[in-house]
Amino acid sequence: MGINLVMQEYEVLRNEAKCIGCKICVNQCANNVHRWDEDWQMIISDDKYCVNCHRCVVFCPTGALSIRKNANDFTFNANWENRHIKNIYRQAQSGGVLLTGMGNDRPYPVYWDKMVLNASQVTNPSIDPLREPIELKVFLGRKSALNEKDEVFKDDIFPWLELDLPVMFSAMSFGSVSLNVHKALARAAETMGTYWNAGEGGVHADLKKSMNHTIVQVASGRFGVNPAMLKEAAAVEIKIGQGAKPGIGGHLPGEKVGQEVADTRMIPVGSDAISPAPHHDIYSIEDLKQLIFAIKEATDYKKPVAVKVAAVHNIAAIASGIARAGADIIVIDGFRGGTGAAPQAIRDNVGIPIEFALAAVDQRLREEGIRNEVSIVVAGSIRNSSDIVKAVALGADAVYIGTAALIALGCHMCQKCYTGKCNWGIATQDPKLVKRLNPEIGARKLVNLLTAWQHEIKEMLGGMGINAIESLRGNRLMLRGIGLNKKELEILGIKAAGE
Amino acid sequence: MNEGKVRISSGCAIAGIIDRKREMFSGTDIIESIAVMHERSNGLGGGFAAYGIYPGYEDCYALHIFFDDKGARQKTEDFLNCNLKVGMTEAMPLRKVKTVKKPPQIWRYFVRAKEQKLMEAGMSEDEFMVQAVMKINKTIKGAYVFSSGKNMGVFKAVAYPEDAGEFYRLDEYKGYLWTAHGRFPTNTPGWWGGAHPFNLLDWSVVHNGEISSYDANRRFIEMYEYECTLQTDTEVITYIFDFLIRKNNLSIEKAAAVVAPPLWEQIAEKDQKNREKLRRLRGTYGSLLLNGPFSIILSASNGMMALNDRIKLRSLVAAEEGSRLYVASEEAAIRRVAREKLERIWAPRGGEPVIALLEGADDIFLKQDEAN
Amino acid sequence: MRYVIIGNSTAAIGAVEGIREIDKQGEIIIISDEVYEAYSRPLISYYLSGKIIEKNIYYRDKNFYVQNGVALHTGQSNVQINPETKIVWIEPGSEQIHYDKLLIATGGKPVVPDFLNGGYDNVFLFHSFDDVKKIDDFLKKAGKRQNVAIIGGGLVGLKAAESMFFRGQDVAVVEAGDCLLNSILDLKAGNIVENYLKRRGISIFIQNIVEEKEGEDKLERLILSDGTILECDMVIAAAGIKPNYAWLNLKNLKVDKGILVDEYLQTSIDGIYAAGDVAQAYEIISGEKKVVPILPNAYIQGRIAGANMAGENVRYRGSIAFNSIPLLGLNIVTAGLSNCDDRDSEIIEEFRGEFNYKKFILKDDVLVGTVLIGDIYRCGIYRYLIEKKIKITDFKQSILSPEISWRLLGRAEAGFKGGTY
Amino acid sequence: MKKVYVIEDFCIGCGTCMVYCAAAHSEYPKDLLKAFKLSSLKPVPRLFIEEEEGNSYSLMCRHCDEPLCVYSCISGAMFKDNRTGVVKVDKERCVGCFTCVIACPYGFIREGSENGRSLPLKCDLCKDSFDMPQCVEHCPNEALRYGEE
Repeated sequence: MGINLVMQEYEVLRNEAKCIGCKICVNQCANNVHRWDEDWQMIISDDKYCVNCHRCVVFCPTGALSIRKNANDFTFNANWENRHIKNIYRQAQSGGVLLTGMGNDRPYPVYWDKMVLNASQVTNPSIDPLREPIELKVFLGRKSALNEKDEVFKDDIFPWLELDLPVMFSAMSFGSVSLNVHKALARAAETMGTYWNAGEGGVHADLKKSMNHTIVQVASGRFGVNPAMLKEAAAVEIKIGQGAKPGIGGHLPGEKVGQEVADTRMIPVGSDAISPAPHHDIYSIEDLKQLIFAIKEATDYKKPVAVKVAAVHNIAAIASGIARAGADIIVIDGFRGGTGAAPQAIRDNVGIPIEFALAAVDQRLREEGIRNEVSIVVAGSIRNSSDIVKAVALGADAVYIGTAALIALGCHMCQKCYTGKCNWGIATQDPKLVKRLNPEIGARKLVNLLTAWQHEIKEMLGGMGINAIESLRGNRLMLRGIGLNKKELEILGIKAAGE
Repeated sequence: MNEGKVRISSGCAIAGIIDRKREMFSGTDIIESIAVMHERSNGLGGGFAAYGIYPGYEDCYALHIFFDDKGARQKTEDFLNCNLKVGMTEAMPLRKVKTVKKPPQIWRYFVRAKEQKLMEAGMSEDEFMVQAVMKINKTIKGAYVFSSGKNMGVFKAVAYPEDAGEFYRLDEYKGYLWTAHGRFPTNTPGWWGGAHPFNLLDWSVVHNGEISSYDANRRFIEMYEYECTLQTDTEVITYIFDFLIRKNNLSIEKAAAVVAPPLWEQIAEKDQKNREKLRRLRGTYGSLLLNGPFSIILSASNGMMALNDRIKLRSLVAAEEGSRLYVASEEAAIRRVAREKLERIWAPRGGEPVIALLEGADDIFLKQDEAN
Repeated sequence: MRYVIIGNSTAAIGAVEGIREIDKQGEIIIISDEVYEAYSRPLISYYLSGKIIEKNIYYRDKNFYVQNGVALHTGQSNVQINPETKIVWIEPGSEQIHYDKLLIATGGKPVVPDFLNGGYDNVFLFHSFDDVKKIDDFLKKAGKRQNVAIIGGGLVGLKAAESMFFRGQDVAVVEAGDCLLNSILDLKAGNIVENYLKRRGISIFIQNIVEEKEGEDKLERLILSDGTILECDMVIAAAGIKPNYAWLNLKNLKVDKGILVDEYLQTSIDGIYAAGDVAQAYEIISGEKKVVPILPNAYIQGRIAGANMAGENVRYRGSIAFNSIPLLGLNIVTAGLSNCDDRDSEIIEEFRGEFNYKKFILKDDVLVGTVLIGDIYRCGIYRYLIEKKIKITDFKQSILSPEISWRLLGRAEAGFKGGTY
Repeated sequence: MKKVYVIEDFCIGCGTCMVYCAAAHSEYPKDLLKAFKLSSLKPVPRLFIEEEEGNSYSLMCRHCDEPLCVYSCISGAMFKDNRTGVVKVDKERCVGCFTCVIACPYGFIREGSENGRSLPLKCDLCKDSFDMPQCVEHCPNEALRYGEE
């Protein structure tokens, strides 16, 4: 074996003056960091297993615990940063691909934070959302030109998704996350008048009653797909790619495929669920069109069909192709989007920021005159209400939140989703851990989060003198850039602050 | 700093008078009416739209054009001659007014499209004219077509509206529909083209307010071969109505429901049919909702519509007296010019259009295929 | 409706409370040979130890009788009954009282060995409040440490020994049987208790009887069968208790060890019920009628008898014996056939230290008895398993687990609805 | 009556209820640290966490309608409060015989002591010091519910 060169990443600090020996930390750590030692008659912590998920910290009733980054640094080297050295140790030990979870954590610029919003002063009154209605309803789907004479006011020409606020829950499959996550998302979506996406892997039987708020996915593995599910769902999303790992498939290890997951995915218990990198029936845009229309046929043209792609370099052209292939909704997932498991090298280095992708796609579709024929939903690290407002102002119809929703459910962003030992009951199938997420609490927190964001969005809209979200969509005059170069401003289609 | 280079916000006064029996009356009334609201302007823009004023030239498009210099006029006339049959051409008859300073050269041309060109373009004459006007405005520096309708004209200046009326000798014209605008921009543009009304074909729009949805509206409408060169609200509003009514064949009522739709909670209270209709309308044309405060008067050859934003953030008063219908930013502007006792005077609710059509007219805009 | 209850201890109080659940109006008369309001018999040792004050020996609040509309006649030991006419005389010749329902709740009576019957000044019983008051007086007068001989190493004897020990006396216990507490403990467990008490300084003489005695007015010296000479300043007789029904002498009343009662706790005479230590009722483990003289049983029987007297039809589901006897800080609990060691049974036991012992007696994978000494954590679950005769085949192995769980052991029985009596 | 119920799907066996229960019945009911660090006796919880096949349940006195502990009490100290339905011990009257401990079919009464006296320890729904049972108040997963059945 030889010595393992990887140093512990974190240190557990226990304030013995506050520790009452209740052992909650012991039973809450699925990584077995804490244990009661009969000889010492105290709780001993084995730092090397700590993933910094803070479960013990939060649960410690006396606040006796804290976790620190291990202070042991290598000799300073701006080129050979700690992480490079550690990763080499790891790979030299394991010979394997480095896996990670959640989204790109590298310090790339966050363009949301380089855009600021406008507000009304003097010439135009701001609107007080406490006194005046401010409307956030959004419809996703194809908007055909209406014509009095053509009697096109029938409701079923093109199906729409009706959202009471421009936020949906992003695709996270049952398997990558627990059933309780799905339950929480479904309930919250129902309460808030929006939708949740079940991801690739079908919808558990317990959630059938929420199907009218569920977007189902057809991805490269086709797991869980069946005609009944497509028909019952609110919309169908074809997943081509994911921001965290564009060009990469998915792999749900067999140990996570218990009875429930197996039933839902329609695969044998214990078998690996492998989603290929591409759809093997889509090698070109015309193949996508066939799949879109196959789904439309299967759903009697009553369900909007979305196509989700990762934000990559020529996203504008790709999006235009998707629109022309007949998709009703284009979902673009930026390179900071999350995942349950991805090779670190891919997650941290492939794709482009969602802000640029969105701006480019919106602009391209407008230049081609087809922006109103398809809705744009963006995903990939929407962190707060102002990100949403900025996304809509750049041109998005709505956003998907995944990571933010998981954080509301308790995720502490330790990035260890791929281990299946999520102490917060989120990215796990271990029944003992799954129980830790009470979907009622989860749904309430999600509802609270969206309600809070709803208020904030209204405040921001009101400040701009806008009382309907559609008046913000693509309203890039409401944005100004700070610290952006000319090219970036040009791509975003916004002016610099002060202009 | 001309319109088109920057976006300039402004407050304003608007007024409109229509005689639904097509009885003609001179520009004196509308000048008096708008003059009452002198305080609402600041001398940096005033203008009028008048319908029925060119009875001899009903079939021709009357182009009113500002030229910065002779060169611009030359280039424009070359373009006109190349693409259009140019009828009467004359310098605009004007009167010297002390407060109206540094006017550009102002000319008018009565034109029609050349049939050959129309065939080549494969479009209606209206559409052809729209393209022609946009081409001039976009490509010929120093030239600006500010009126292009049939049997109607826009007259505007960097001045108080009553001075602009005097300047253009509007007391000498007779029309059945007049609108006026007095402007209070928040900075000091010196360009006449930026004054209101804005015009396209028969459409003219006067507007008081500031559209917070401007860029959403603009970026949407520009998908459909409009180009907002002025960056003014009136420009985009005019295009929106042209798009909805002329191109998409919506009725004026539906167009009003697009730009100032009922709240969703109001829509929810409607009967099933109307609910679905409004839902579709709003869902489809959401980007054309005019947000922020406005009162506008949209006019075309068959009538006018006054409309407030849906939460009524700008003043707008309407009144009726026989065949006449008045609208104005202030009640006083109506009372001043009313001939007899007003039968009804009211403040329209937000989003509730006041539509006054000529007797016998189906819709506000005389659509070309119907006209032919 | 008139209820007459003879006896004024636990079963009587249970009966009053049982009656009043149903019948708030009916007249209740209690006739007692003692002069006190109902007190807790097991608490006399605590009283004598000085662990409780007199006020707290009473089983219910001061105003219990008034609140429940009970007429209490104390100091009456000559009650007469005519079951045919349903008449009770509080004493011979007194006013006749008609009853509708009658309850006999006269409890038990101490058995006094013959050799103590000699009118000795220093021989005491340990059964009633008066008994311990007399002992208390005696100790106070004596003024010095006394040698106390306790005849009987059963429950009463050991509680007496404990209280005398707490009072600072020199205590010796003489037990004829194989071990202490032999009605509930087998030899092994009995020895643990014996060792514990000896360690604390109590002298114990097992398998001994008093062969000879010395003394005139006072019993001064006892000579045991092993030859030990016990000097004694005091002797306490704790040789056992028998059901107290002999006084009744009713023709049609069926009796065995006690008064036989049916599943509604009615005796063989219509309208007359019996409950508590005097009654012989259904016992669960044996499936036969037995006298189970423990306080909880007295209360429950009294309560059920009361309810039935008031017109309900509550079935008595039977009892099992169980006890909890803390002795000088050592917890001892037993339930069921805790002293059983016959060949058909399976014993699972565990010693965890000298005075920490667990024993489970099973028959055909059904728990029939248990003894726990020292650690009695969650012992109620075992008692419940015995009472419900739950087969524990599936989890026999975990019965010794310190993480004993109700869900595991009790899952055969539905839910959390509460007791089933 | 209002009782504490466990929602079995969400009890995660963390023991937070036990910690707060123990503290609530200690010398410092409202201060966890003092309860555990300054109390002369180690705080003892009144409830039990049981595990079965990987599931866990926090359980405590059911305050039975037919309370065997009350019926079995040799001193009359254990009683069911007529008003609240709470089964509790009158500490002054209790002699610490622990008959209730063996009487309770669920094993929900602990043997314990206070100031050198033996006393049974059981759930009293925190009625003495709090409006809400502390196990319910602090259950991190809302697996405990206080209310009617």
